[in-house]
Amino acid sequence: MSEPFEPKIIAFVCTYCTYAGADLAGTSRLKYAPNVRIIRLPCTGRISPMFILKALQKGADGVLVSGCHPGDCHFTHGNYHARRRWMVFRALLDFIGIPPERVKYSWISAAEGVKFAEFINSVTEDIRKLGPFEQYSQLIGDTQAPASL
Amino acid sequence: MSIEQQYQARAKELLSGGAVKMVIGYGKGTTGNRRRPIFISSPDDVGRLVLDDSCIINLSGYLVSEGLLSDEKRVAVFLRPEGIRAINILAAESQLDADQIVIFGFDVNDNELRALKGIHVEEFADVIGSIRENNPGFADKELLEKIEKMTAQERFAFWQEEFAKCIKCYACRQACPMCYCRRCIVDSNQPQWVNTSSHSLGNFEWNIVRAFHLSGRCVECGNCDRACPVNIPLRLINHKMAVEVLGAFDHVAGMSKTQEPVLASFKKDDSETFIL
Amino acid sequence: MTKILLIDKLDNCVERWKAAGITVIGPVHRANISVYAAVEHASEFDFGLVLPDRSIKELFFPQTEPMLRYAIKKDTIDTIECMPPSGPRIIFGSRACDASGMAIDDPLFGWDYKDTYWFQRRNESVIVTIACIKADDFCMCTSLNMEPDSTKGSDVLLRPLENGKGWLVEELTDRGQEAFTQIAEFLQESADAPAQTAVVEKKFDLEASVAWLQKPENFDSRFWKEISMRCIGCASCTYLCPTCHCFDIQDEGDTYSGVRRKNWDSCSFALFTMHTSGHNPRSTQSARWRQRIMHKFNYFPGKFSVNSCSGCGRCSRQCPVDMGITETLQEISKLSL
Amino acid sequence: MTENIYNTQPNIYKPAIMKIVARQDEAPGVRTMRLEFLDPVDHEYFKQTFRTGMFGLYGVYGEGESTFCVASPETRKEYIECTFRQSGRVTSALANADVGDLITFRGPYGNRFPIEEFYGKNLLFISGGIALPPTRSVIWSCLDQREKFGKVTIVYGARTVADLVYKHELEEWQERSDVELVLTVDPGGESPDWKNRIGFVPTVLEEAAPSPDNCIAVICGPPIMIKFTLISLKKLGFDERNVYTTLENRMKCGVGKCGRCNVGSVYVCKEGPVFTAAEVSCMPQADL
Repeated sequence: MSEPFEPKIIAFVCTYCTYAGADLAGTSRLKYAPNVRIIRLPCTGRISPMFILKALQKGADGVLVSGCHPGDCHFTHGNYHARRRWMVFRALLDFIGIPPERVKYSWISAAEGVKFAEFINSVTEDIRKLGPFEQYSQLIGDTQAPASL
Repeated sequence: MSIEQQYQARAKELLSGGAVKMVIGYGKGTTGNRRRPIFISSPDDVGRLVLDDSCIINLSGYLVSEGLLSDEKRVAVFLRPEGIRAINILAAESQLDADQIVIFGFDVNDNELRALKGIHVEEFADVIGSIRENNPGFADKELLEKIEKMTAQERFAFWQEEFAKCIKCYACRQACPMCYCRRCIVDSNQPQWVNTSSHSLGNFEWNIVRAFHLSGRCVECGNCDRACPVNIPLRLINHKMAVEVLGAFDHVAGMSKTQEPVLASFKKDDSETFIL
Repeated sequence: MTKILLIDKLDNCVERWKAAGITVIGPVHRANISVYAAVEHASEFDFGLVLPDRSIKELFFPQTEPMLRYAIKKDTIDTIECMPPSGPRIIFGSRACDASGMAIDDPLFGWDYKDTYWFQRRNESVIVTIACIKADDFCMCTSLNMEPDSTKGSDVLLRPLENGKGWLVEELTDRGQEAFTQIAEFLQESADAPAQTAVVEKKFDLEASVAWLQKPENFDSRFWKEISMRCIGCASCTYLCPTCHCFDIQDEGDTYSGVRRKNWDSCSFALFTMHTSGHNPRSTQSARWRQRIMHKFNYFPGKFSVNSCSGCGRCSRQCPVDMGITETLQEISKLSL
Repeated sequence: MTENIYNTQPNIYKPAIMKIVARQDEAPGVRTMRLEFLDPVDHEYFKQTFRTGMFGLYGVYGEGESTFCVASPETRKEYIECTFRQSGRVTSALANADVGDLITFRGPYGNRFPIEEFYGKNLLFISGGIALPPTRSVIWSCLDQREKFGKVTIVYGARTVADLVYKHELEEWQERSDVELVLTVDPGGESPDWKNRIGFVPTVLEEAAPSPDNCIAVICGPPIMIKFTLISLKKLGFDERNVYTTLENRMKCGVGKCGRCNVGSVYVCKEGPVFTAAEVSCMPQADL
């Protein structure tokens, strides 16, 4: 019998808002899906699209990226820069054939513990429905495969 | 006098007067319709310059060769409108001083060669502006539409087949005037962001990274497309990204030498419909 | 009377070889380029190509291949060799330049230490070359003292018939003979004349060029800078070259398991020779182009008595800025007058 | 199909596994590790083939391989010692490895110092900074059979006192009556209690003025030091053919295939790393 599919999800979050929001969710004893591994960064401005690619390269089924609401950035405008980058990167992934549902973006503040828990739960459910990211797993599998000719 | 002769004469004048130290132009190639980049430093050699509708390569990338402009002397270069836009971007990204560049502008419309008037990049604002108006006529609209109609899965399969051909020769990168980094991200190994191997994952990642780094910067000169020895439709991805950037940020790359790079600037009211 | 193979019978041959467990490979079109690849039917072949875009090299030395797999355990490390898929192969419809390229690289891969990956594939392959009846502006085998019907590196040479209906068969080696014995019933005796082989114009004076390259003072000649000024430093010439053999070794994986791979690498990249300290013995593009030419026509023949160039002309044909070995040696020929 | 016309050999890219049995910090960022073979077959091969001057490819799976010399002498083959500076991806991984950890080793590769030809001669070792390890292999190979050689002089310099490697061995050599050790640091690199010389290696060498008669010189160091030391040796009257040095280039395969280490027609991995100054002077200097 095969085990039920549990998606592996990587979250890149900024330390000032979303990570604090996650903290709040924790201290408020909110339950949320355990499928997400959080990676904390100083600011969404630091979340390079390379990180998202790296997460996929290492076998993530979904990636989520989250930071301070516009106007709330600790560094005043890191999240505005990030927003533009995501906009473009998202379009690129879509054109290349990586379903946009696999990479999600959100603003979650330090006060939004509930939103954090709900966001994690809904993303996990969405990815679970999508199933394993088989196409990418195929690419990863190719790196292990013996030469074909 | 043909445009070729006019430009030869102008090159001779600039070189003999010392106004420029070098003219980067086109010379005869191996076969009848091939043109190769040539570098003229002596007024006696201007006869080697060729200008016709086979002059396609965007020569602007040579301007950022290590040390070329560091003596603050001027360099002249043959450029099509895309090449002129490339100068704007290079100047906007502080890679060169646009005042050092003397432009021999030309364009080909309906197989007819015409000279573009002007010397420095800002004098070509009209020509470049018109590109913005009649969004560059991209050859393979058909293929683009076909891809856009595909499902995500089909698109993934389409690009995987194309990228599978990639041999990681980096001709696309080396031919691109916008890829001027002294050390490309794929050449960094601590950490190793992208697999250097040219297996399907490594190729896929490399092509995503390349396209992303050119988003909002590509002038669609087609150097990458022509350089690719395995015929991956690279320009198509760049074009698609240009369309996206135009739609999202009303930005066309290379409009002026003071234009802010699209991904190094922002507006507070940028669209964010996709953010939850 | 000699043996001929008719094109009509080729599909029978492919069937027969495949039935015998042999992988049949040849020039085909794949996603907008031409390559040597495995086929199911003879109809997939395109023998009309001057030569495929990509060389035969990748059948013996692929752009990336796993060499070792590792597994790190508590008290030991397991290293598992990943050998190429084993099994006989027939490369049908190679060109003389491609086939000789493989023979040129044999001594390098066997230089004291034998490269098992290369030799396993070499040992299991039969190369059936078709003599060229057409050439393009970039072909230059004759400049390297070879011909469109040279036999070096080939196991069988096929000469196209004048009537275009098939090929005259010349078995050159035991392996070639063995492969063709299996399809003997599809061969026939005929007196048909072979077509004229392609006329490839001699483009440079090899002997004079080599003599120039061998003079130590020419290493520092201004020529190198001038000829390579437009080189953009990509690797398309080296990667498409049938004889360029340089590679990189890269690990992919994590602390516990992964793969060590052998990847193509190129002398045109600055990183190729860069020391960790930042010192780079070949720090300029002209030094790197000089290395490529010197290596092919001076250093390599010095070690293995053969030029590391088989005259396919892919370097010039594919160069984004119209450079290549032909032009460089033409210019050197002029210098050495 | 037909019989194998190519000999098959063991896979040349498959490394031996070695265990780190000791490690020692030598200078900031510089570390020495002592390694032992896990597999006796690999050890036996090493014992049979290793001669002083040869190098190896030390690796950590997942990171890659890095080339440096075997710093231990050919007279002590129970283990391998290597000394490296942490500077890139592989050396960082090696530096992170602890005693008891396993690493990979390929080799020994390359040529060697022909020390039989040095019998009965005076020896002059000149070395700078992190380049003492290759010299040290020769030094101990000779000191372990001290009676076969004449006078032994070692000139070693580093940028600062802290940068001197093998400090404990330097003390040992200093105390030996059959070795003359000349230690120096670059001007400004001395510590308050530094009692040895201050100055660049070539200058110090000229001051020490060893006699070129019946003498073999072995020099290892950064390219700039080698360049000026060769000039000094010439001034002192040394014949280029009696001066040995090692070249180091980036390598991947170590066995003459991957194509990056050559200087002119010379493959450093196969025909080097040991060359006489006369041989080096025939190479294209721009490619060094």
